[in-house]
Amino acid sequence: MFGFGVLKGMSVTLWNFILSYIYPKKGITTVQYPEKKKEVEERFRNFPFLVYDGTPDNMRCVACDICAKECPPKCIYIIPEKDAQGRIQKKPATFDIDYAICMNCGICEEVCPFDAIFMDHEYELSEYDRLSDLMYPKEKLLKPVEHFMKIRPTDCGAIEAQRAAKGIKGRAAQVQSAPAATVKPAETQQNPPANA
Amino acid sequence: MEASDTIFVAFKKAILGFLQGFLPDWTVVIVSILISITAIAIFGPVTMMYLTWLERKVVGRIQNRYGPNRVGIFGLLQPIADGVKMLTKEDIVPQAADKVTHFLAPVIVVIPALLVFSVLPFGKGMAAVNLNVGLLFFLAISTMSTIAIFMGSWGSRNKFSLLGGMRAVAQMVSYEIPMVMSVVPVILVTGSLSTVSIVEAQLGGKWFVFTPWGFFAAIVFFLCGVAEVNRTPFDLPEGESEIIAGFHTEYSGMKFALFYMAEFMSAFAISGLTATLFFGGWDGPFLPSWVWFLIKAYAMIFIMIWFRGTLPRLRVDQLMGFAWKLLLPFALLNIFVAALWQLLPAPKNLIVAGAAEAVVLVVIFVAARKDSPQKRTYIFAD
Amino acid sequence: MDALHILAKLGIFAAMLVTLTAAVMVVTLRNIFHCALALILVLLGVAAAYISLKAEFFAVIQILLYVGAIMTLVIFAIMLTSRIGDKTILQNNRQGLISFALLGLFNVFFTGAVLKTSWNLNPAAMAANVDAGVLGAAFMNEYVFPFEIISVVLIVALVGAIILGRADQ
Amino acid sequence: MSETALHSQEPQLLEVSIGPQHPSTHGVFRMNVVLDGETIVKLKPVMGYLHRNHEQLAENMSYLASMPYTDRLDYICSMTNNFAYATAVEKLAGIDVPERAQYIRVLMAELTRLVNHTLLVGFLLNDLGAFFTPILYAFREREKILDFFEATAGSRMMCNYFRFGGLKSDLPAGGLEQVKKIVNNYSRFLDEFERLLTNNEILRSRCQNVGILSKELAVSASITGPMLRASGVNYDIRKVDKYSIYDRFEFKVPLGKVGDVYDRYYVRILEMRESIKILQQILKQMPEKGEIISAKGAAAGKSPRMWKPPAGDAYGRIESPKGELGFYLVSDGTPKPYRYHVRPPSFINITILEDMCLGYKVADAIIILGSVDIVLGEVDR
Repeated sequence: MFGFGVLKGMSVTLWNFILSYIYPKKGITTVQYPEKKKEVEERFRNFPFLVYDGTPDNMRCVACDICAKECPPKCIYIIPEKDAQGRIQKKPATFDIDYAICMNCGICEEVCPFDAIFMDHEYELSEYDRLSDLMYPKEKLLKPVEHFMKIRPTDCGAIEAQRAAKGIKGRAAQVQSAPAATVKPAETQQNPPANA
Repeated sequence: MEASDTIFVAFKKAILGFLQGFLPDWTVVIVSILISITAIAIFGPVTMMYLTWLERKVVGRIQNRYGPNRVGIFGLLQPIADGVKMLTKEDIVPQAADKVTHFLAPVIVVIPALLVFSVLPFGKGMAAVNLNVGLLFFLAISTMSTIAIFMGSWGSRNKFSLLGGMRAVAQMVSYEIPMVMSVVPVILVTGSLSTVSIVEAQLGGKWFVFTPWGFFAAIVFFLCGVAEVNRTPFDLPEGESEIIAGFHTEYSGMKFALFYMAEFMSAFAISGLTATLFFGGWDGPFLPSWVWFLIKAYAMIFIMIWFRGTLPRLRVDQLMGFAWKLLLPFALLNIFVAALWQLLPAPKNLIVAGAAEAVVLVVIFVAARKDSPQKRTYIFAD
Repeated sequence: MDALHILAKLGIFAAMLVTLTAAVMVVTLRNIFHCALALILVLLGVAAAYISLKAEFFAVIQILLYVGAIMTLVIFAIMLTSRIGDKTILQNNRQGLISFALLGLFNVFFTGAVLKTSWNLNPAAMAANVDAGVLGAAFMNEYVFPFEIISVVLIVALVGAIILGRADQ
Repeated sequence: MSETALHSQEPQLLEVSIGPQHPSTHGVFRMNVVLDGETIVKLKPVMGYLHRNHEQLAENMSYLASMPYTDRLDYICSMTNNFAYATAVEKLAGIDVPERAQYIRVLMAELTRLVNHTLLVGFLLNDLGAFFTPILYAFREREKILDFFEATAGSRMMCNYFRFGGLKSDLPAGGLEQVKKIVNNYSRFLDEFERLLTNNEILRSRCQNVGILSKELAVSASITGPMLRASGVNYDIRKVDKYSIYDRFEFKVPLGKVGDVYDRYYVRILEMRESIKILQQILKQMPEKGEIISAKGAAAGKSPRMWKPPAGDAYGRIESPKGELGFYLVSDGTPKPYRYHVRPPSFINITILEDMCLGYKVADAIIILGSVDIVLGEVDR
């Protein structure tokens, strides 16, 4: 009747109050952020990064510009490298991702035929200036495969197994085995690289 | 036990004795008054600061989180940090505001909140002033905050604060009467208005809350006290979700802190008074007297914070209905039961008063049944 | 001890001075809301006067009833009359001279009467019977009849107010 | 000083604008309210502060590219937005969805319903004045579900998990155990929530007979979702369309009688209990193995820029926690949709706010708005 519903409600809050003291594991849900960090799930996706095998200059990306075209908010900007004679090379000279615009949706990772771009787990990226500091150039984007293996073991394992099965070796191996001019890496047959 | 009980009184006597030596005696009288004033002037704001801390901690724990724990060990320095923040915040006065009233409101709202402490008996012989109309003084001074709140809301020329002001005045006026009525049985039994003699009447564990009429009078008085202080579930004048911050929407910086301080100090005063009237003030077995008073006052404060962490807010007309249709008749009937209790000799009065109280409860519940919300049924279609 | 008395006297004079200035402000301030606040100050001054005459019970009743209830309703009334609160109306008019003359006349009679009557002031007697309990007993014994009539009048006023309020429901 | 004293002869009407900068309008939403004392005489909702031109954007991007944007429509239940968009495109292009993907889709939709209704009850109590306690209990439970979303889809709120013809990826290794744990102790949380709220006299007196929505008005204003069912109309798209595999689960549809704020609150609590029943049935019937995306779906996802659905139009709709969420797509054979339109339940449910609020007090208008359960991302698109 009048007042008992209120008392029942108050008993719930009192129970939570006592629970937070006698059994903090269940009663307290706060994670003390700077000291203890809540570990992220394996498939957690934050901003993308570029993968390279071994040394940074033999990165997997071949500047095919598919991810730039597929990216919904258009935050990737690629200019392929040109060699002495002005011919287009299979490496990006500049590869900028504007982290301020990227909404970490993961579409670039899906559509990249060369397994060159993946979503990172790093989320402490706050900067002072939004325009210049958040525009990540190629150097800041490049990370070794080991880093990818460390943060996403199952996905990376599956992709590495796939690459090994298809016999795709890292860029270093490719360059020695075939003349630099017209390299026809196996994986680009299905869609011709429509570079700009 | 005796020494620790009147430690503060002895401390004051020591100072006076020391001053007696070289000061003319009329200055010693003034000094003794000044000592009590400074004691209250320090105790008031300090309780306010640590009540804000206690509230954030308790409500935090109710909501499965810690509450402030970064500034100082258990967040104990948080109130000081808040104070500094309030001081450094810019003090904006709206351009259309009525400058005089806008400035005076926070000043006048703090005066009653502090004056009211002078009557509370903190411990044996530790009531600052033993007025023989102490209780009435408390009730009279606490009505003055209504006017200050209204000045604040009227002066800031803002529609939301106007709504808040109207609600505040309507609420305070209509909760003043049940509050006074619920105190009448206590005066009837002790025969005196002075808070100190009320506590003396309850010495030795004979607290009024154990008597049939006292228990319900305590509930009514506490509810009216919560309404008087504008705290949940009666915090309509500053209903955050409806009218932003009600009467203190246009205040920022130290002026807002003064409103905040007045609210918390009068919350402590009301809990102190409830403890004095119904829970035997500083009467308690082992601990020194003033410790008992603080325990009881903080118990009342815990209940107020517990209300705040649980209950939603009443609407304006329900608030009025609750006061006029439920609390006031209940308090009036309670006076008769108390008279009955006072009249009859010791053993019989408990039974008779208990029966009378039961009848009163049934009458009130039946009367309130009509407009109390009913249960709902739902059908499950597929 | 006389120093204390002088101080007390000074305090009382200061309180009375404040009350008088507040009274003058009530009639001269332009914003009507400020006048209401000045009126509250006057009533508090009267309470201070009661305290200085050691009649605490009256002082507290004065604050509780006048300042707490009546002035709140006066402010409510000001606020509800449409748009009157923030208008500043000129308080004075041309009949200042005549009113001062009449006032002077009235003062002459008033001070004359005050000076002539012999107040049998002996503080001991006065301080004795001002306690609340004595007052309560007096209400119930010698003055029970006027007490009942007043309560009837109040009940009638209350019922009238409710009917008026409900009229345009 | 009762309310009637305020009705002096010429009522002093107070024009107040509640929002967009207001603590309880669930985002940037404004109500121009004309008050007589505290009672509402006129109310005009003003929206559009969060308009992001979603539909025009979608018409200049490929079909898959606007999938992450659908997360941001109703940012509390992103999974159901993806579900509705995926259903619409599958209907347009005639893509089939494999068995296990259907089960996971319904699993995600029902979990989002739990999240949305728990949050709604929390925010409604916040508007009523309960100082953040119910909302923080709601958040505590929501965290567990969001952790599961992060483990499967990669992000807590912006999941972007559905693809045309199935899903982006399968459940992670410990996924099913996580769901079992959530579903098993969710009903215990609901009992605690009900003990705190349902019989609370203050909540009851504040919410009963406030903001009554009659059946006829609800149907004529094409209201959908729990608001409609609280007024007693039995219309739940899961039962009407029987889309996806909802016909395999047996669950009830709770209906209210009076259609006031209290009914809308309690119907949502009962719906949560029904969702738990569905989730338990899913956990029992879900096939262990099975492909996650159909062949045609995979082809569409290979290079979204090139994928051209057949010309024509389609309207796919699902029962999102707020009502009937529909996507109307017109394709002219090019990779970009010719016309892309979203039928947002929040926007349509908010149109009759004035009819529900007239005659009530300011405090009631706030909780009526709260009970309608709008999310400004969906209202303004």
